[in-house]
Amino acid sequence: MASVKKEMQSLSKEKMVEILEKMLVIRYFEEASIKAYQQKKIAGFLHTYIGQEAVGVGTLAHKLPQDSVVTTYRCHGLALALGMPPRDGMAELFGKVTGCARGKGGSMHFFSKAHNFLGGHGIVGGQFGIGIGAAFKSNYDEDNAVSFIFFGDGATVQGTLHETMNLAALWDLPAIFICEDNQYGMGTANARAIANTDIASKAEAYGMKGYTINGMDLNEVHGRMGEIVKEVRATRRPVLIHMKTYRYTGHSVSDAGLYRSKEEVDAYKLKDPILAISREMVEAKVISEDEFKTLQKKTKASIQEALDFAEESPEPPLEELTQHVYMDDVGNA
Amino acid sequence: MASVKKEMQSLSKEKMVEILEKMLVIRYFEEASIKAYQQKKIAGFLHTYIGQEAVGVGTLAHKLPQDSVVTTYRCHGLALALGMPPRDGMAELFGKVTGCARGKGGSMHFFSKAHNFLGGHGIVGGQFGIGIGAAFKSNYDEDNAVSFIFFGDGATVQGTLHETMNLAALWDLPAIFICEDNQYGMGTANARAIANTDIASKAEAYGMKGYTINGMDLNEVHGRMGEIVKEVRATRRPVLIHMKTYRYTGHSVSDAGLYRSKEEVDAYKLKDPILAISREMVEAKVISEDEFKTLQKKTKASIQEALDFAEESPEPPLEELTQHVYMDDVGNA
Amino acid sequence: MPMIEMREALNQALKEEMTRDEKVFILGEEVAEFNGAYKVTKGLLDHFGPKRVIDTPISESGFTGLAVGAAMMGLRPVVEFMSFNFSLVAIDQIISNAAKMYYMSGGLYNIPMVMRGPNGAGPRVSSQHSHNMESVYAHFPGLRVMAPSTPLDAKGMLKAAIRCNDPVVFLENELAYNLKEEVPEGDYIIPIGKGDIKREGTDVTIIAWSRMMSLAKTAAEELAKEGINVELLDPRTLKPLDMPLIAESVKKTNRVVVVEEGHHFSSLGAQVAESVYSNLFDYLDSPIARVYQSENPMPYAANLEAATLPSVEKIIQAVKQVTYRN
Amino acid sequence: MPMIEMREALNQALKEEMTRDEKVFILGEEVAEFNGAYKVTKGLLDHFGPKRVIDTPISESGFTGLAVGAAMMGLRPVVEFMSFNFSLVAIDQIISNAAKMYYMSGGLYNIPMVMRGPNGAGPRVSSQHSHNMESVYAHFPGLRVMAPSTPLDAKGMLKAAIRCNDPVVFLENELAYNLKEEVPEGDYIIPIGKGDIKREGTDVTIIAWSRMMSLAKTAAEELAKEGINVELLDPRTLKPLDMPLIAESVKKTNRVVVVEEGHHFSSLGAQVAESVYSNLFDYLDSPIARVYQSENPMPYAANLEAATLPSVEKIIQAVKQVTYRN
Ligand SMILES: Cc1ncc(C[n+]2csc(CCOP(=O)(O)OP(=O)(O)O)c2C)c(N)n1
Ligand SMILES: Cc1ncc(C[n+]2csc(CCOP(=O)(O)OP(=O)(O)O)c2C)c(N)n1
Ligand SMILES: [Mg+2]
Ligand SMILES: [Mg+2]
Repeated sequence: MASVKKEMQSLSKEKMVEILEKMLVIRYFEEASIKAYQQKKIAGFLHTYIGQEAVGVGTLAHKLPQDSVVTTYRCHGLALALGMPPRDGMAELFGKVTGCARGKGGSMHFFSKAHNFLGGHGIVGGQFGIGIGAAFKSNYDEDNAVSFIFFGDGATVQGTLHETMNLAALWDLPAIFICEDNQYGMGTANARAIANTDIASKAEAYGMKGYTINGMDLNEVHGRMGEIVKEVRATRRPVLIHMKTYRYTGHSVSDAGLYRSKEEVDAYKLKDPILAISREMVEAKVISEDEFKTLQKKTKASIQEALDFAEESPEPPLEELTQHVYMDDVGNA
Repeated sequence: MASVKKEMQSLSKEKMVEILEKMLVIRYFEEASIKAYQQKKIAGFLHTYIGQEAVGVGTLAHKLPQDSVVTTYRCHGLALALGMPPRDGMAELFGKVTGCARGKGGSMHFFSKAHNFLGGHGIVGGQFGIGIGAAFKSNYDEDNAVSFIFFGDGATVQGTLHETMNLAALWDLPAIFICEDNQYGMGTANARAIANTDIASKAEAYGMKGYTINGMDLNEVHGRMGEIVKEVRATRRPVLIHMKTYRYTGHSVSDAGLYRSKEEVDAYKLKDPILAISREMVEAKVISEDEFKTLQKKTKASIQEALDFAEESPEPPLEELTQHVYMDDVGNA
Repeated sequence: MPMIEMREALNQALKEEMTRDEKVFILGEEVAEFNGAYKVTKGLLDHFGPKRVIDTPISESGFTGLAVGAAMMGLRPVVEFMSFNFSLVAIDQIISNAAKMYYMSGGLYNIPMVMRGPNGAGPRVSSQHSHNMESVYAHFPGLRVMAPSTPLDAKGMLKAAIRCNDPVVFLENELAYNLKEEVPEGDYIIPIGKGDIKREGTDVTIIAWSRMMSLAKTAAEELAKEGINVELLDPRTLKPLDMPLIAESVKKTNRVVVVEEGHHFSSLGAQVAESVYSNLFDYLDSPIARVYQSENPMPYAANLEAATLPSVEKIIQAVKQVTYRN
Repeated sequence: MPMIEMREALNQALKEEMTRDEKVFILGEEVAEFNGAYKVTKGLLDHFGPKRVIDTPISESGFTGLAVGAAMMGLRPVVEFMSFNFSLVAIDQIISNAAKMYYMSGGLYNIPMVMRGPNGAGPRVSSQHSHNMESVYAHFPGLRVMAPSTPLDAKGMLKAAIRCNDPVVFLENELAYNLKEEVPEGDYIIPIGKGDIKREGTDVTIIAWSRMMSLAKTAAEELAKEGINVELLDPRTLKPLDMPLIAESVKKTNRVVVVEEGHHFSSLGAQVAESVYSNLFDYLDSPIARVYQSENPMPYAANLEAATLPSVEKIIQAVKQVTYRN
């Protein structure tokens, strides 16, 4: 594996293939979900992760079972990176009771207790507190976990980021704040929203460390996040990561993306993280061209299986309408 | 005036005396209000400005008529520094209709339209938006004004500070954010609340300038704020000022202050800003010892006059109860 | 008169008022270059320029506060919330500042400010994006609350709101933006506090606002076929309520159904019903029926979402209940 | 049984529950070293240490969100708001996160979390510091809302709240912290959803909660002298309301007065009245009378403040109105 970048050299073939496969799963899942949306099998908002796969997969490769993860409405990719079966996600998008949130959450609200995946949240900045709460719990129970908190560039100007970074830094909470800077918050380029777009530099205001990482490069994400996660696990000091990435599709399926040029999008597609890492792996003979094609096929098939499963699954029974409002029964509710 | 510190040398004697008098007005006003509170003439919360006089007086000496000012519940000092007649303030504390807010606001909500004094606000961090709104208006109307936004150290960890500094920096709003760091938010020493207590350093995250000033030193406050206000008026770039100061009394009159030692308080009293500047002025022969005593007497008398006025003034008439809820009459309100 | 959509009627109101008074400006997420998330502000940037049509960062508390301050200094801001769900992160600015300022300053500082945007359920947007906020904002003195149900009303009401010297919460509805109606060109005002009879009837009064009025209209047509003659009353302004109009109608029909999209408990619908009961007790021939959302957060699944929301069928059911036609 | 103050009763509840379950912890401004702004958490830091009794910065949104996350991961946080006025800056965490989580996660993540602190008017603290928040929090499904009126209830109710697996908004009252009563030592529970008859009577039911119950008691004593026999009903839990208990009382007295400290419009009091009207229409001999705050922000001036708030006199007046004794 001589020509695979340094960061990945320590990984076994199996691990590398697993990482590649996860990126493919996300890509195909999202492409399928867009199609299903157009067929009106899915409704509401649909925010895809296409283009940002390296960020989630490269980062969460370092997640241990006790660690937790929380993110925005753009949550499918991370759920899949964590290992949620695509069928659980697709059924959720289809609003079926077999979905990861029993069809109640939808696209913006994926959850998985098995992975401590604390959601999918629709309010910009609403997840920061949840993330530091999980980090707090880890210190409380001394279980050595860290908490991954993903958010968009647009969210950097919500007040709760400031409050929670301060709390995390003040109390030595093992929180990893990861800004997925895809350069736009809806139609707003981040220079029109953020006074200082060097996001990592904001860490200093809290006495935290800040890092900038090329989120289009799986090697870089995986390698540097490996070190950072290790550091946070040991020091219990929060960090802020600025991941530079890009989303290929509109903000959500209903966004035509008129605020940016085709050239800009195309330029990013040339740096496609899946393309890059798969080429690299083939060139380094980690896998053969044929093996890669087989992997693509297998992955596509698994997404088709997920679509079929979602299609065939039943809607939630109507009795569920007022279930899960409260866990406890109370006398006269 | 050779031995008056450099910063003040450019001021006329009249101006210097006026500044000293304002500090005395605030000190005596606050002392009188505590007494009146003990006599149950005043109720609710009462947060005094004693110890912090140099900050307000030294800063607001640079305010032009078109400029605006907003602050917290600890608002008496700034109102008086702006020139609000003590009787208007004292009557407000007494809950009388002759008060600056017709007795409706009380201690936390002084207002003065004549000075663009936008209040006295009770919610920690609630005034930031108001302050940048005034700055916004100034750009909108191109009236050359700046906006002074005062807040406590405890307020630095409210999310709205982050949001409003970003907005001010992004939109080139002439806002002067002034943190009056009296080292405690109620009973919490700021190191227990703020991850990085170098408050001026937080400006960088927004591409703003930050300054640290000794708020116990009238010369320093007056001198440096003169330059800064001039700069902001010209550049329309917001700034963040860290004023290091101290409050002698409890957070409010009901606070016994057990969280800090008598020694600590006494050490600060030795650096008393009024003591310091008055001594300096006497030594530099700007005023004589006698003139100073006369000034003290005159000021005390003006506060007594304010007390009498407040005492004799009537409560708001009961018809006012539901007046000023809305400005407009609406059909079936 | 041209037939136009609700969004266009609102757009006209904004454009006319901004033309009339240069102190009026609009700010919010995506209102300028993107022409508004729901295109209500379409063309305003081109027409008025970036000084008066302003894209904001995602800092609702910050820019709502900014609007309060600007209003204190004499401007007349219109804040667009991309949806009223996001007003929750700014609510302290609305309740503690905007609503209280005029009173606690003893009449020195009024707040001529409009906060507008879609309220209530969107299509399949789940639990965090479906709040009906009228019951919260109507609770606190200092705010006016308005919620138009038709394009014609929307234009005249928004113009009234912008001219109002007090803070107004102006609730639109995503699912109603494409409602079409003939709307006069040019200036007219629907005064704050004035309700409207959308259909005269004799047997029962349905009180409904915003998108619920459309459902009530359909229900009334259905019921007419069965010989039940429904009066439709749209309060339009939710605070203050047009109690004289309500009284007049109830005295005529003696039966009332209150329809609201949001939750029922401690709600505006409860208030409307209670006001009718307390003031018109002797005119009521049957207890009031209420139609509202079921008592759960909004689910995503299509069948559950439909079961959660009020429907034409539920309204018909309620009318039959109060008219004892079951 | 020892006579203790409300604050001490709450303190016992916290101490006992923290002893029983080490997952319970408390956080808020000044709760630890300062022993609580109103001394409800007195001694807890000494007893349980800084891991479980935590002073926070003034970041309500941040630490409320932290509590939600900690609850999702299995802890049982008790958040103290120094006052519920400050819950407004955290309300998005309460409504969009705490209240919705269990539902929108399809039952995966419940939120066993208590938010407590003083609610309503303090003494002369003016417009921004006097909100009654029950009407807002009771509106949204997913939250329980409780508001004790006596020390005995307070202890048992807070213990029930802490053991509850859902988010509970627990409303205390600054002016009631020094109320004294005999309170049992050790463990007992007042279940969520159970109201209480604080005084039996036959002529009229006064429904009142929190500090208003004290006023109602005084009113009842006065009225007894005039031969009016008042039943006092304290729902204790405001959501869900104990409708069976209310029905039982109303069927007996046929007359109702609802007293709330807060504003009347779109309020919990409106809801209580509406529920009684709708469910017990035929049992009512007169329209319900309501007592509430006047329709303005809280003024500072002593005379205006007094005129704003409900009073014993106003309650007596209301009782006379519904019993036609005017
Ligand atoms: C508080 C709040 N305000 C506004 C919105 C509407 N909104 C949803 S996503 C979004 C843009 C967020 O951009 P960013 O944080 O960069 O994330 P991205 O979508 O690019 O991943 C906005 C404005 C919201 N959901 N919540
Ligand atoms: C949002 C909010 N949370 C809590 C409070 C209660 N409170 C009032 S003053 C205060 C301390 C503020 O300290 P600081 O900002 O340093 O100002 P100082 O009083 O020292 O001038 C607190 C916690 C409040 N008024 N608003
Ligand atoms: Mg983005
Ligand atoms: Mg301080």
